[in-house]
Amino acid sequence: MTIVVDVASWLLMLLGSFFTIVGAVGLVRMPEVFARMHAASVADTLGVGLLILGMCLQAGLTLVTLKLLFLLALFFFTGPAITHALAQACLHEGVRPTLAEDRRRPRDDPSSEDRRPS
Amino acid sequence: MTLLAVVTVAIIRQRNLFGVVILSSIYSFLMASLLIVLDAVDVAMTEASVGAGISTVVLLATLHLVRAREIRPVGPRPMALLITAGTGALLVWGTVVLPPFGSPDAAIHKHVAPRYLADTVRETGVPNAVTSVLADYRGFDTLGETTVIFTAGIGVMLLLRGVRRRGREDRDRSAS
Amino acid sequence: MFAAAAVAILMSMALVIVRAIRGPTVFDRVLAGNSIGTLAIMLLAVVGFLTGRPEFLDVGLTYGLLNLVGTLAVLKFFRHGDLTYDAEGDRPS
Amino acid sequence: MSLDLILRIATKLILPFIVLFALYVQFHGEFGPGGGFQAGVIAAATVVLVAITFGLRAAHRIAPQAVVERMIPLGVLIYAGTGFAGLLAGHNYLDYSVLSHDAVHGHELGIFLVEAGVLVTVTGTMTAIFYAFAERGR
Amino acid sequence: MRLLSTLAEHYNYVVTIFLMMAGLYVVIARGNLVKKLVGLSIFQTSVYLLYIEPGKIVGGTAPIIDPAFTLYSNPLPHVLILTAIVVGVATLALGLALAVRINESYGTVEEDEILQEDRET
Repeated sequence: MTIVVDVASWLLMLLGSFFTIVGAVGLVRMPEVFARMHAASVADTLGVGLLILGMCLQAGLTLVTLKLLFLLALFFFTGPAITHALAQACLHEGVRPTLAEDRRRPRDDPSSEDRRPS
Repeated sequence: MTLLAVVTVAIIRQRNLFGVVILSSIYSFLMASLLIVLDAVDVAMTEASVGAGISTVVLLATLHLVRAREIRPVGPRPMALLITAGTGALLVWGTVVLPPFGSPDAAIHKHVAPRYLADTVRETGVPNAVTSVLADYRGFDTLGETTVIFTAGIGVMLLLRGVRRRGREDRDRSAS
Repeated sequence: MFAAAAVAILMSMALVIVRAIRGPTVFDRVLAGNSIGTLAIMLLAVVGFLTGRPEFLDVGLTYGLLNLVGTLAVLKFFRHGDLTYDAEGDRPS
Repeated sequence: MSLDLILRIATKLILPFIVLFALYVQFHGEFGPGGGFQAGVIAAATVVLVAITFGLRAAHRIAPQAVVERMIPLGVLIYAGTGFAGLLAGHNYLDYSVLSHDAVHGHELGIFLVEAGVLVTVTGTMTAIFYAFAERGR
Repeated sequence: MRLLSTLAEHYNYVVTIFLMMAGLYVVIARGNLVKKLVGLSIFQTSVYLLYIEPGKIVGGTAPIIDPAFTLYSNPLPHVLILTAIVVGVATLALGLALAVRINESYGTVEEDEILQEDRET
């Protein structure tokens, strides 16, 4: 029984690590802010969620599990809220998402200049 | 090993600090993770809460108040660089005689710390040695700390809640 | 297993820091900062399990909450140019 | 302003947990990481969160300026007063042994009181600093 | 060769000192007062690190007494640094308040401009 739980938690944690790395790679490789947000949310929800579930299985039924679940709930509430606020702030600042049809045109990339607080 | 990796990450980040306040909050998070690895959980908690929460908010509020657009580009100052490098070299030279990292028989572990660790549960009933040393064995320090916080609060309130935006006009008036 | 997860988290941290340094917009940095906070929490949890003392997750919760406060403060600042912009005006609520 | 809806709902959802967590950090500080200072910062972060999502007015409603300002000296007084209790009983300043019938409980109680003092001061100061900076900007 | 191995043994100290010097450089070389304060806080953080590092024992655990563990890291530096962090945030807040006031009376937070204005009057 413990073997099963161990293997399950290892699998979950491996998957979580994988998604975390994928999210981070996406954060570096994606072309502009909104796509990066999308990539980061993978790491934020899937990676973190799987890692926390794996750790829950390792911890058993203790206070630690409760704290981990709190952490998970916190991420599930705040992650989308922050991403939403970030996207809104971007739009408010005038950073537009680069759409597929924009890409065909020669692009004057508005997101390449460094925007500072004004 | 983990420690070294985190430290290296901290350096990479550190070199490019000279730009934005946000990076300082990232820096604070990294430092807090490093402190966790170094077993200083209380300190890490404080560092994270101060660096990521309060400092960021206060720095942002200040940026709003001073309306600093962009820091003008400043070339590297050779003199400052020289002084810094010299001081750094001296300090590195000084650390050579320190005991190697993590050895349990360094001088620092020989004096009062074992007593705190051995007696804290028996004398105070508090298992967290940091709390017991902070509030009990070294209560005077913490009283001083509280007083410092008190003074800082009073100082900020005195500086910022007084009469507003008077200096400039006053000086202009007296000049004309 | 925890070591592998820790290494993975460290690698992603390094990648995210690359993004934080390269910019190009402020929002990229905010995003990277938020991700760093998340990864720091996960690193903390994993290291806690690694050293056999997983009861230090309180610190992680603290990070999470303050990460939220910090990031929201930054975003609010950029959106309204004011930290405490009150959208409702003086309407009682 | 309806654009802020998601933020507001999310904030409302997690606010009670933050306050609960601050109290947990405060009272659990003797057994795990945490203590007066950390709890104070978290409590102040609650006020800051309210201020940045609901506006400064709402923050003033839950933590009025006058209360915050009185909290700063109150915490120092709690701390120093705990010290004087030892002095009055003929021991050294900040000697907690006299606070209860036996020394260990006295120390526990003393640490608790001192941490409470630190909590009150830190919450008050951080909130006051934030208010001072925020109000300056108007 | 011996020097190199010593340096490797003290790698963490070297890194800490590098951080410290970076903070010092910011404080010396940058004119903006807010930037100077950020540099000061970096310097402070590296000082915390310098204090905490000797307290760590390899194989030790956090100084919260638990019957399952026998080897703890040194709690004393943690306590000192806890106090130092509190003092640090107090300093930061006070310094920023001063910067705001300076900005209000001089209209700038750049050091050279402030000095120039002082010379003019």
